[in-house]
Amino acid sequence: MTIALDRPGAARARSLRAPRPGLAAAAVFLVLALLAALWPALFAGDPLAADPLHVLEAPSGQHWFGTDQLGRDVFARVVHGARHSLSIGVAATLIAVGAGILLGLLAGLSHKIADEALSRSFDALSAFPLVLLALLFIAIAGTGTTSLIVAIGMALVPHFARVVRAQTFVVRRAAYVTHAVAFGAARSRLVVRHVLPNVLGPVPVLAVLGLGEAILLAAGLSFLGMGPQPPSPEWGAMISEGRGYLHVAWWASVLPGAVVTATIVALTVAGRFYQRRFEGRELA
Amino acid sequence: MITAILRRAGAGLLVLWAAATAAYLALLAAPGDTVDAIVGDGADTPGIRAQIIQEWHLDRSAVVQYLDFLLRAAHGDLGRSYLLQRPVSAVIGSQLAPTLKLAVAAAVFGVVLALLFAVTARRLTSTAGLILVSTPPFLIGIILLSIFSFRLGWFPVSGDRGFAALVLPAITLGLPIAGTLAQVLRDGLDRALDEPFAVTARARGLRESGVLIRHALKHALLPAVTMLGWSFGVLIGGTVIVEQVFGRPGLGQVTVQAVNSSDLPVVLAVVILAAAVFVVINTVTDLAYLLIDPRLRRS
Amino acid sequence: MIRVEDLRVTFQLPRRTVDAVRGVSFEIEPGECVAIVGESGSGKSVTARSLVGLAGPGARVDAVRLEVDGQDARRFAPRDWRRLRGGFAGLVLQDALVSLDPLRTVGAEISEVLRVHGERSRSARTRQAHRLLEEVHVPEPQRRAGQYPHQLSGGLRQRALIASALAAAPKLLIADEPTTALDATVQAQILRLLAERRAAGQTLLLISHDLAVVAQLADRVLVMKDGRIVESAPTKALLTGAVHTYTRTLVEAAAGRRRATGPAPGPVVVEATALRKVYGDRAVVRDVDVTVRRGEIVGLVGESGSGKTTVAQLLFGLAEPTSGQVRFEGQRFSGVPERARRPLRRRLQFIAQDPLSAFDPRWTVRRIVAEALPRGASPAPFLERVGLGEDVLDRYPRQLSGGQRQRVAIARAIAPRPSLIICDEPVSALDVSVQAQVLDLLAEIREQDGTALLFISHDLGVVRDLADRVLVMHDGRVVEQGPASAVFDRPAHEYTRELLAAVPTLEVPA
Amino acid sequence: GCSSGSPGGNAAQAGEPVSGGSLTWAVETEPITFNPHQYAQAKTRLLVWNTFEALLTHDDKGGYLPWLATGYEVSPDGRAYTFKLRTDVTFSDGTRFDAAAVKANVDQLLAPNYAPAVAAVQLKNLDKVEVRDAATVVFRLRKPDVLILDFLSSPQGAQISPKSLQEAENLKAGGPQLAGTGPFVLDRYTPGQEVHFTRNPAYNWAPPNAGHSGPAYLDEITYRFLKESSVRVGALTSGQVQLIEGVPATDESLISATPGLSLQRGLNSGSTYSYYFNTAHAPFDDVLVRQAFREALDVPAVLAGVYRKTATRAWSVIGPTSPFYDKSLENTYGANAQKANQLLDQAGWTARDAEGFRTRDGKRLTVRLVQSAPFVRDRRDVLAQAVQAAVKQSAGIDLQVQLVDQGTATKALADGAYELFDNSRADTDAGAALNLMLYSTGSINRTGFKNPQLDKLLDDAVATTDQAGRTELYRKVQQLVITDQALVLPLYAPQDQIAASRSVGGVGFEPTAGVPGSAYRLWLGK
Ligand SMILES: Nc1ncnc2c1ncn2[C@@H]1O[C@H](COP(=O)(O)OP(=O)(O)OP(=O)(O)O)[C@@H](O)[C@H]1O
Ligand SMILES: Nc1ncnc2c1ncn2[C@@H]1O[C@H](COP(=O)(O)OP(=O)(O)OP(=O)(O)O)[C@@H](O)[C@H]1O
Ligand SMILES: [Mg+2]
Ligand SMILES: [Mg+2]
Repeated sequence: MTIALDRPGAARARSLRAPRPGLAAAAVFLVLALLAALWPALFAGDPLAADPLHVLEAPSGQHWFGTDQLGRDVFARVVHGARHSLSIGVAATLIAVGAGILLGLLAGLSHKIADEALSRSFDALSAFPLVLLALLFIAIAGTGTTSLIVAIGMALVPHFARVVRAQTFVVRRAAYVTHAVAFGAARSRLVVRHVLPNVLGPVPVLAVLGLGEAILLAAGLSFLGMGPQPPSPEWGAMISEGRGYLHVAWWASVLPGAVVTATIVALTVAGRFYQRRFEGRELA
Repeated sequence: MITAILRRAGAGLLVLWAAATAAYLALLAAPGDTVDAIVGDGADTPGIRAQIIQEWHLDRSAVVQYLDFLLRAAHGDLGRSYLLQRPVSAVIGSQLAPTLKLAVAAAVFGVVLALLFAVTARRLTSTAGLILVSTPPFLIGIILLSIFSFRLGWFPVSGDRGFAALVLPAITLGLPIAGTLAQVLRDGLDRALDEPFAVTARARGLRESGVLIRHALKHALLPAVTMLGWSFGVLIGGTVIVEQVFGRPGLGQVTVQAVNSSDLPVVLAVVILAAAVFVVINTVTDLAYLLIDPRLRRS
Repeated sequence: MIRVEDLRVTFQLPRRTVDAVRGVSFEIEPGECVAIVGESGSGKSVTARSLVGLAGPGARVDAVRLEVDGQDARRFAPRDWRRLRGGFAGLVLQDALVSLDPLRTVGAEISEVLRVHGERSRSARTRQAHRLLEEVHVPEPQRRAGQYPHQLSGGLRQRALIASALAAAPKLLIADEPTTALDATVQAQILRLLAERRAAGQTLLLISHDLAVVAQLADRVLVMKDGRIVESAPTKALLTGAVHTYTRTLVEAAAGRRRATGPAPGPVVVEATALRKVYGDRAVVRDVDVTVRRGEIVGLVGESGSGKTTVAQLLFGLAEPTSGQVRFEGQRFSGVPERARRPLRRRLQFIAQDPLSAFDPRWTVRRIVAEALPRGASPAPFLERVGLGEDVLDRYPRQLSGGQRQRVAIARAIAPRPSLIICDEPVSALDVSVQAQVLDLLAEIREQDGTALLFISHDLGVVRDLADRVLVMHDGRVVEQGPASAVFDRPAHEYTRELLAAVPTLEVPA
Repeated sequence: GCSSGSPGGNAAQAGEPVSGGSLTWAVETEPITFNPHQYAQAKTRLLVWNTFEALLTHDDKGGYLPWLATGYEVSPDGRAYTFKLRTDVTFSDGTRFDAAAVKANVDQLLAPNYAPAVAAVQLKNLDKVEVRDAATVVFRLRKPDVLILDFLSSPQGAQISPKSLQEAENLKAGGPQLAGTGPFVLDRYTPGQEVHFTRNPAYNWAPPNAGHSGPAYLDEITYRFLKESSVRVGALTSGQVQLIEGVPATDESLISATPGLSLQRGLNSGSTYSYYFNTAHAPFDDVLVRQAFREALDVPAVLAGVYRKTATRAWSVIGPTSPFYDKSLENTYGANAQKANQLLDQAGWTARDAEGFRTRDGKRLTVRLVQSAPFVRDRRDVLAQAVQAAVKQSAGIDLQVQLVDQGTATKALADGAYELFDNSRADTDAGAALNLMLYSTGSINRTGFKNPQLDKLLDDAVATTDQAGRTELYRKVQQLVITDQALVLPLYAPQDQIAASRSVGGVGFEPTAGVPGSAYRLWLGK
């Protein structure tokens, strides 16, 4: 017979297995989103085609997500918006990752005082409200897509820089780096062959998680009217535009919002899965 | 002890100065000059421009203006709003209370909900938390507003009158915090419950709830405290959006308006204020660590 | 008191199941001291923990009979288990240093047991906690009770933990590896403490991977391997007439044996004079002279924190001495830029305690060993020398067992044909049986290549087995040195004598 | 139900006027200042007249009625305006209203760093103000300027107590410290939230068209600032406020469908909401392209899409309610895609690129409309998108809408980095608007169009005191800019909407201005 055992195990074991169906759903969703971003025409028609005779119509077989205030098909806009929102997110994340790696390595490899100064400013910046940072940047550079991307990218830099610095710190002191010294490896060689690859290991996963954050932030800023120009079907802007019609057409804002949520959930689920895999590989 | 406090204060001042200077320099680089910002969409003739330059002393060199700004800021004078024609301290001062009220209410709501979730419904936490964290807060706000205020009329649509007006915004702002915090707490609890000391506690005959509350919770709080700074960012960033959605007065509104109309003195003041709060939060975090974790206390 | 028949424990993991215990039967009578020994992962801890219903998360426990304190534990509800825990059986967990809640005082931990087992008065609990601490020989119990675990040394922590396990006066005390992770001298104290309890009539279940540790205490020894009990006999019988081959290896390893001495020492390889290293305002190494000659194995022993690793780092050029000098093969090795050291580097190698962290986790074994070789040379022969097949070549370090990893580390170290290998605790993380193999390997390499070894360990038994010459460090100084036989058999310094006395040795009746 | 802006339109439901009660009104715009001299937001005009009053007020035919002045005389050369003032008026701080007070107000307006825009525009022809006696004041002008009357009936010309001009801590921001003569007193302002007025019990000098005399009906009124239209509508439908202004077209049906609510619309005075073409560079330096753009757009269609038939289509720069409006312009142009394409072919924009846009010499027919986000209202950004879609479809014109922050917008305008400029002005006298927008040196002339003939017409219209003469001059102006030069694409006549609970009586619009009136006429029925 089996003795019923006290807690965590069961729950823990399940929590490791549970996301499987979720993971599959996330993967399917992400593939769809990617396809939508690359070939939106596969899924939907013209996102800009206005039809003054059919404004704010409820979801139907013809307009899956209904129509908006100009009679445009919300579903088509959401699909085409994937390119805008995802590319804003990806571009911002790339900026953040690139600058984060550079600054993080710089801090992790440099001497005490420089490291202290750099990592203090990462700390300060990452505790500073993201929205405020981005707003500040927009106050300087003006609104527009480019400025939005750079603003989000910059706001996320400290996040990556901190991780990279911490990782560099660990790796730099790891015994295997010491061992490489035993073979007469020069400093530059150490950095290139040991430190860099090991530091960058967790970055892709973080980038996926960061992408979610970037998209959320972009939606927020778009909502505040600091996003791409109309009629670009960016998701945040759609939610924001649709909000004015909430009484008569909830779908114009809620459905694009649901897509944003689904995207970020999917990214997070996928990112966490790989994170766990990655950590598991490190430990096992 | 005294030197430690002085060091802290000094570091705090340094952060303030750095934030103010960075923001000042950055704003200096903004397109369109100050006069443009003050003119706004009003009438614009050379005569009007000349008057503006004279009134705001914009003919002085950038260095002099910066030093003047620092000097006055050190005396607590943050200048006058270009747009609102009032002292910045008055503009911000009048909006501080509603924002603080909102932030505190949201924080309390978020923490309580997170604790409830993490301790009682651990299974549910990860999914619910994930969805909450992944939903744009303004969407949550919009939905809450249209259901509970427009349809059901339970809560006022907006403003800052009484407790009822605080409920929906605080929930909107608190939910993402609760989502993240609950996940962190849950993770921490799970981790702590697997630690040898927790097994030892069980081996003493302690019931599971006892292990949870007497041992694991404190450990789970440590990573949660680390998130204090982060939550502050989310709270302040969130107020910007939540105030917009609910038409609440507050610093968020002021900030967006100031950014939109390049009202630099106000933007600067907001940055300095945020930096000041950051310094305070940081100190509080450190103290909280000391309180919870004896290993950090120096004898 | 305990009756177990065909106990099986399996762990349901996400992707596989682990059969940790596969049919174990034994009994423990009141007043008896039973020991379980066996290699790492053989199921000792899980068996012991199953006795109090704490086999572990995700465990499935089956047994034909599981009788605890005369009751059938197979039908226990959680609250029945709780009643037993602490009251009937006190458990001292394997991970002694982290088994006390770091956020609560030692006193609070002990009173907790008392509270759970019905002591209502707070002051009574406090008083009793003090008494318990005193009983396990914690000096100044009042003060210690108010302290946090991190403020206590390892030995004190282990005592406090034992005190908390004893608090509710359990009939059975289960001590899982009570002395690992502790210094030899501290180890001895804890063993003395347990012996005391035993003398006072306490029933004991003792678990260890080191036969020498438990043999002194136990009436009966159960030897586990791969989740089964392979041999069970009274201690004396086991030591003289072990039936199972595995048990014989254990007995042999615990008894220790001198390995063949090497060739006559050659020219000086490394010479350090008047080494001194100061960290902050503390001199961690003071006036240490070390000379190692070709073909020589020099042992460096001393308690934790005495400065052994620091000396190794100074010799290896990872840290610069505050004063003093290191010469390697006649050339200056300290106080010169890394560039100047680089040509000599390959002739000086290093093996650390934890080989896992010594390998880049992203590199395969092939690449790791190849790094030490000239371009294009095959790593296979070196792996063969350390007894590893080609099948490990394309594995990652984490896919190897501890013993295999240490062999790869040795292969990498011998590949550039160094004149000196510094080994810092190279076998401390290994099982006794694996330890013996690695030590044999090191001895063999010295013999064949004439490579000199500087062998650092806090385990005197190991050093005695291997070293030609021994240096004893205490508080940053070398307090005694000389040929191994001289130092071990006729220790001159007080501290050396103390160290030696603490080493548990197995007096195998000849 | 809907009714157009006749005052007192819903008196039937609210019953006879009764005194007492307090009301909450949700408004869209929070004033950046409560000092009427600094007034710059048409949307806040309804607040000004609660506390402050001017010498004259408008009737609904483009003429003036006495208010704080009992009458005025113009000298034959048009350079001296003599006002007789009421003698029974006091400011709410107890100060008497007299000629010296009027002079003090004008002096303040001319003070450096106080109201540069007023000094430079409305008062540019003012020479000096003379106090003849306590009840008589003379405005002397350097040259004839009938717009001085418009100024003296506008918020900027409102009278503030000279005492508070001296003593107010924050003069430019205004607030409770500024005393006026109006029927209400501003006593509490919570920034970002609301402003509260209480009745001025001493009030007894309402203008003749105010509908009643004596103190206001309401004891108090609170205006809450709710920027989001959906929030305003929600507040009204859930009974949290009794009145809202600014009802988006899409929500009008909701209001009409709710029993107990009523909706009214009023057309604003001033210039219509129009797109002005930048003639300084290609492509709109070519009149053909300007005409083509106008023809390419079916204005009623886009208006119907965005505003659901609630918008009034405009044909001229001047609004249809203005006495100067030239009705003959109606149906003379527009909604002719064929003609648009013909004109564009003629202008050389013959080729099309891959996306279907017209090109000339490999350059796409791209025009930029720069909108400053903080000042966009009435869904004009949405309208711009509709226009964008329409001109692309009908004529292959690439309209790029840039919704940007104020700094960027100002910079774009200064650099000429735009081809279209959108604007409407709520001046009560349309002439004032035209002077700013069309005069070659006008402060918001963004068309780059400089024409001596046009300047002369505008000058003459300002110097002519007689209404018929002015009407004729402005007819010529409209012919020139609309028909001959196609300088402007008029879109719609701005309007205000008020939705109110049927228990509120006296809801209406200000004559001429067409914006929601002050709270003086409002009462709360049962
Ligand atoms: N909670 C658990 N989940 C999964 N597997 C476990 C768990 N606990 C133990 N095991 C596995 O059960 C087996 C026996 O473990 P156990 O801890 O009893 O070994 P041990 O003999 O005590 O070894 P050591 O000397 O290293 O302490 C091992 O293979 C181990 O990996
Ligand atoms: N980088 C350092 N900075 C400051 N103190 C150090 C440093 N490295 C070592 N120490 C201190 O020097 C002393 C000697 O340390 P060392 O590691 O040499 O001891 P050890 O004999 O190797 O001990 P163990 O047996 O525990 O490995 C210790 O007290 C340690 O805390
Ligand atoms: Mg074990
Ligand atoms: Mg060491």
